[in-house]
Amino acid sequence: MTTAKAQPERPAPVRRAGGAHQKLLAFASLIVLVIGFSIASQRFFQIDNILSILQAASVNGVLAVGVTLIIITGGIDLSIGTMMTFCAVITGVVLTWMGAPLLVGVLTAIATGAACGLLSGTLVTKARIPPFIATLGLMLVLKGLSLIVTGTKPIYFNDTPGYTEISTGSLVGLVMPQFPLPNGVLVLFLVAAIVGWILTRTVLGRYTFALGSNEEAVRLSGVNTDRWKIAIYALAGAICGIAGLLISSRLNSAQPALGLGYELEAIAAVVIGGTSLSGGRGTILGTLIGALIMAVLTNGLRVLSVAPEWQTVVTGVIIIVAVYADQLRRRKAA
Amino acid sequence: MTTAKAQPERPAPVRRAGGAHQKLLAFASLIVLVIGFSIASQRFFQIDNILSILQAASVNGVLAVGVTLIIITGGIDLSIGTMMTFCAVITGVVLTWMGAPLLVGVLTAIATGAACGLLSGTLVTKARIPPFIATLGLMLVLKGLSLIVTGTKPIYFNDTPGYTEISTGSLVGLVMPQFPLPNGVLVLFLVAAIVGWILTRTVLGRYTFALGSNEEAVRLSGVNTDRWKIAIYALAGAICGIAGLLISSRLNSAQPALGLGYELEAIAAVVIGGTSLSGGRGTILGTLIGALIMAVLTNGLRVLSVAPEWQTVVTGVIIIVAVYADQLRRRKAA
Amino acid sequence: MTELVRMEGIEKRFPGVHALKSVSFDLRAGEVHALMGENGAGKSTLMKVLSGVYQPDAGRILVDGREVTLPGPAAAQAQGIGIIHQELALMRDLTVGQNIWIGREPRLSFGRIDEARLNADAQALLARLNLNIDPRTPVGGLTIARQQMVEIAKALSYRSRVLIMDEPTAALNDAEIAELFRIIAALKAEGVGIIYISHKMDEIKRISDRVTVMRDGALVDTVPAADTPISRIIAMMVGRALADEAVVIPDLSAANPALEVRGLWRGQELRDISFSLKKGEILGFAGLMGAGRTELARAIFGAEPCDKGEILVAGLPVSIRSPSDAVRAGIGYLSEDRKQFGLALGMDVRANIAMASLPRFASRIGAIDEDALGDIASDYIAKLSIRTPGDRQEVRLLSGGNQQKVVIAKWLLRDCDILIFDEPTRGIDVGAKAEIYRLLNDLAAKGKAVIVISSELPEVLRLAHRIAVMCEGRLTGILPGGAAQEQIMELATKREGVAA
Amino acid sequence: DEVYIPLVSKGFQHQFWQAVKQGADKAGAEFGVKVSFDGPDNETQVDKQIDMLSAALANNPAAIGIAALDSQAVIPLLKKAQEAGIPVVAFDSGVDSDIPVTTATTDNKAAAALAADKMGELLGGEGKVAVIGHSQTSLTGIDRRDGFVNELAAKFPKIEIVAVEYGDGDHLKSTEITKAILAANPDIKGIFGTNEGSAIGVVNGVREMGAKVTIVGFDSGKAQKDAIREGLMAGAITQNPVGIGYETVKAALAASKGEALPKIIDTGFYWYDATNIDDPTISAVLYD
Ligand SMILES: Nc1ncnc2c1ncn2[C@@H]1O[C@H](COP(=O)(O)OP(=O)(O)OP(=O)(O)O)[C@@H](O)[C@H]1O
Ligand SMILES: Nc1ncnc2c1ncn2[C@@H]1O[C@H](COP(=O)(O)OP(=O)(O)OP(=O)(O)O)[C@@H](O)[C@H]1O
Ligand SMILES: [Mg+2]
Ligand SMILES: [Mg+2]
Repeated sequence: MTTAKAQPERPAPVRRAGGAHQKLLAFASLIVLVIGFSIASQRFFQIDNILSILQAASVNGVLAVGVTLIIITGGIDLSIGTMMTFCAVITGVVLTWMGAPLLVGVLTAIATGAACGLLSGTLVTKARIPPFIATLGLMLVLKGLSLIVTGTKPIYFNDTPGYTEISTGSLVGLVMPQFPLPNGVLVLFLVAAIVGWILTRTVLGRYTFALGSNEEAVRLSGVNTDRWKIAIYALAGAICGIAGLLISSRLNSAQPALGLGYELEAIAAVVIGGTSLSGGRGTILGTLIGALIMAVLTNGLRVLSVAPEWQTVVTGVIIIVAVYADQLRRRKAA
Repeated sequence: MTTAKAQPERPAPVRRAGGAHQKLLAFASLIVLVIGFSIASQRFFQIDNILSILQAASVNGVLAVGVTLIIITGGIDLSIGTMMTFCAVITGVVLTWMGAPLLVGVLTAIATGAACGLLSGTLVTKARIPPFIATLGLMLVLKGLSLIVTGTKPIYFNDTPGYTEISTGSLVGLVMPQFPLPNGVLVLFLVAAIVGWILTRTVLGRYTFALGSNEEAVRLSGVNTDRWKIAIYALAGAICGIAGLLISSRLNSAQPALGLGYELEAIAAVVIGGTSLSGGRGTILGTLIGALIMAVLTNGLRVLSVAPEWQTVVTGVIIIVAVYADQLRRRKAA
Repeated sequence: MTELVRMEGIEKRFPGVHALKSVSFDLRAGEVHALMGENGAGKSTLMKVLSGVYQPDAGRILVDGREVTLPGPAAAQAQGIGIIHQELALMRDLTVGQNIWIGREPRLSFGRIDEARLNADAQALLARLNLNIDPRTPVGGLTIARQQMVEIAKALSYRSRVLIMDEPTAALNDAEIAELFRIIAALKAEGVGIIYISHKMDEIKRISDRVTVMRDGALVDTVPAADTPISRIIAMMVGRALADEAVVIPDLSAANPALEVRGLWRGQELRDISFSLKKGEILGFAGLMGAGRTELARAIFGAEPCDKGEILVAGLPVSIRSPSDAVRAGIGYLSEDRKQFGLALGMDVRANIAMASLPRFASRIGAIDEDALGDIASDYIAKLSIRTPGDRQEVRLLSGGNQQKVVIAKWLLRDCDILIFDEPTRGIDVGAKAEIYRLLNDLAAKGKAVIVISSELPEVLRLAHRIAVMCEGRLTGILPGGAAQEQIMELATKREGVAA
Repeated sequence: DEVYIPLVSKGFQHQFWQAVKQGADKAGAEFGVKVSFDGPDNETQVDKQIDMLSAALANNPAAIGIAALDSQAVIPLLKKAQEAGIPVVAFDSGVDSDIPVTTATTDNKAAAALAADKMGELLGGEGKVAVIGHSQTSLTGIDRRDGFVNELAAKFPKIEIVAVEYGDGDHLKSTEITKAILAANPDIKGIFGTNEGSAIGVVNGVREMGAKVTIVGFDSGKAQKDAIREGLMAGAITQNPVGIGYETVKAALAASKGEALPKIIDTGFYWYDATNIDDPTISAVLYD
């Protein structure tokens, strides 16, 4: 806060948004990591490798953006990983088994995710099941259903021309051949931009923060909290559907066993990005940075050919250090 | 609860502790499950199988009891699974590689866990890293270290006679040969009883709840909240050490690659048992019931030879339904 | 005057508590109807029924003569009923403007919020209350008084025909109360009916037209305010008359100093504060909102760091870097914000009373002597007449005033040599207030040193042996007890660089 | 500059993959090339493996070894490698493409069929049998399950498969599964565990239940070897993981020099039991 003398007319710089240099500082850990790896290996900072990193961040990034919404409401979603897979599987059924056109497949993925989100949102609000349990249950159900639907075998998209382009093609590359940014990364940035816009500019976004801040107060203000919460879960589910498209397009197949463990990685990206698990605060930019930090870290250690067991150790240490540094920065800023 | 006519002088029966029939009702889901499976298959309700279920609940149960403490403070511990493994590995080093006597090994396991808990507690309090990140980092670090220390090979306890007895022997069986309750289960009950006592009867326990309820209010009451919180993490770590003993004794080896995923299962048991992830409330009895529900569910579905993919689906559904039923009961009681 | 609302035979039971016993109540257009009663009498519960938060077990509610059901807050709003809750219901992570307009955001296309209009509208509302708060400030950073003002602004924004104010002034000082009353007068003129709950007796006389008194969940009577003396209302509330005592200033010339503060600085909030406090003395702190009294108390208590300065306890310098240091040095601090800083709401009365003194009830291995604890808790429940079904009731289920008593009990039990009480009687009824004043005097008589920070000048005048006055982070003067109000106000507004 | 050959495997924590790594390291030391070995945590993480592959390619290696988790998903990256002139050697299981210059593998189906033959003989051609798989979806998991089940069905019609469960190769989980199966089918005669963790789980479960069951395992490791010596386990199939690792690096090096290679390098599999466990040929392909 400012001093008591502060004139009321000019607001104190709002804490949440932060100034431009504040925003830059949020990137500090990421930048330090990139510079560090670039010094350690000339192979690291090559266009190709940077594109791989972005590509690697895309699926986790999209999942993390979706779950950011839920975490800001003070909830948690453990089902996002298997939900992503389930959406991919249903898309595979529609495209490969039923031979529907590409666009229908894309819409199916998103609709499937939204429907799953609707379900978990309803369980959380109407049946008052804690989000952890509701989404844990859904995680298991969707995991099983994916295996059942596919008969435990991957569904390949070989008969849908252009399917792999969703993730691995490059619209940017058509314009700038020297920088063939994969479409998957484009999708990530697009999803992040839209969700960021929703969060900061729309009523839905406002209620997302409000619910996480004090749900009872929102309810007492006459807002139909259940309906909005369900909407948020459904939106997050739709985003999982997009992640399902990305991963299956990248693998040119819906892998039914995939997905478990992805929720933890996505939640980690969100929390590394500064969003609080107790709800009420968080930014999409932070989540993006969190996802990028994780992708840079994994890729960088691999490019350095660090032994896998040491990769794990170093990743753990760096995650802690990065968040600690960020913590210090925030404390200083406050 | 009683009727509203109760005179203010004599307090209404306290809700937290609950009457005897309240406590019984907490078992309702578990009992329904057991009865259901017993009807579905005569193989289910056999002494041998019941003992298997209890045995299967023991490692997860001990972990869950430990993490209950942390969850009540409003924290979370993702490192418990790999911490358990790490403790087992260090015990293996001390017993098998260094040839120490059994008791030293037992103490080593507990001390290693306590030290790890001390570390994560310090990160959470002194460095103010959110518990999710601090323990995620520790999870990765310990996972890597276990592989590094062992050279990714299991350490066997063949040279420590009696090591497998810790978990699979039966002291009860010596007295009651027809009911050879494995020691591992005994350890679970013992740990649960002690931690339950600590939670409800001691200063540490009272502060555990208070920290989860309103940490700032506790701090402003002149309590050294950091110190108590570190103590709680250390205690939870020590309990992980006991879980490490149980699992390695059962497998007669410290398996360095094991452990990931056990944290989720333990946390699930805690939440199924009615402990709130936002802290401030929870019971060890609930956690025990949660762990048993999970063990009964997995065993029962297997005994019924349900196809594995359907097992997952049914487990998910039943977890949701069980918690929903419990929710209804509580709402009615309130 | 036309009748806006009528409640008939309202019943409400909670586990262990019969909160409302066939209560009837009515409100007319353009009147201020005061609702009075001891802590836990059922005032807030009745109003929660009227605002759709609670469903009555029996009884009818009529709005404009038509029977209505109010299944939720939205339904009550639709009937034109607005409420300022006693327990603030704000979203700490949202800004002031966002809080005010929650649920009614001005929208643009695509569900976008017109943030500029939202802030402008909020600014206008705040200006109406003469309040200098930027609508873009996050609410979590505001003092409790300012949060209360935001809550009032929010309630006004609904333009309700029926406005319920549940202890709106508990956290406010005179200047802000004056602003509120100005608004109330304007609303009255517009024909709005206002239900007003307060424990500040003087306010009742100032603004209300009728007074309804409740006791133990039942209606006592509804009387016109103009021709009912305060003493009669108090008698209706507590069932007996209360004597009005004046401060007695003891001779402390021989007493040893208990606490000395020398040259305390913290940014712009605390500037060069020095004072001393003797054993057996009650030092009152007066000042306008934001004068820095709370800041000073928190700094002394180690809840917040200070830049420089020295603190001496019983003549010896002490280093206080955290509240636990302070408590060890014998300093206790009762915060002005019980919900955020004072109570573990989800825990029972017993645990909260014991929160600062637990080790005293523990064996060497840390086992708590529950019997001893229960006895002590019951003692305090009786001594402070805390209305609760027992010491095992969760504190969040108590009425606001009774919650405050629990915090007081916590510090009384801790038995510190130096006690800093920040707004100790917030939300406490007249009877209990007198009881607490007596307790504070007893403490002082036993040689404890007490600081009382209060925004209620009469309270400071009634209690303090000396009165310290702050303005904008500076200590502008220390007056003898019983000083004239004008003198205090002069020091409280003595800005730096402005000749007094 | 040192010749660099990265191997992207299906895992690295399990004994099997450690043995492959051991062989690769041995070849690396022998031929003086730098070898790295990486793999995801479990065999479902197809996309993680692709990220690993692209990190490996970023280092511009002389050649690359890949044990693909999905036979198609890696193809785009392998094409990229081909364009960059980096030869690819597949190991453990093949890829649906002719890009790999060779594949160093064993036939998991045939190996599991041999386990079935042994099980059938040991049971005298009749009785109830269960399978504890290590994965319902990975190629090795499917091949070993199907190889075993199909062979039993074809050769021993009187043997009934009563349960097929999956323990993710987790020792403890496999133990619990075994116990549940034993509880449900007290008359079970034989159990097959499809990898080390599964097999050890079966041994543990049978031991804890005190049952008398013919156990056939897969892979090796100290615990399995001990169980065979003790007579708890009838025997097990072992592949030659060390050989796979060695041959992969050797072939990759040869490919980087443009030498011609056979399409398949079969490293074989063996049945071992108490009778031949100490034979030099067998003990050479076993690991602890
Ligand atoms: N949700 C609840 N559960 C149980 N008891 C409750 C609940 N809400 C209120 N009570 C009890 O009902 C009684 C009336 O409470 P209420 O809040 O209406 O009092 P009040 O008159 O507003 O008191 P105060 O002046 O302290 O605000 C109190 O004894 C309180 O403890
Ligand atoms: N105009 C203002 N805008 C925002 N914050 C303010 C303003 N004026 C004062 N404050 C804040 O109020 C705090 C000082 O108020 P403090 O609570 O210590 O005063 P007080 O004398 O106890 O008054 P109160 O009656 O509000 O409790 C400081 O944190 C200061 O930053
Ligand atoms: Mg009230
Ligand atoms: Mg104050």
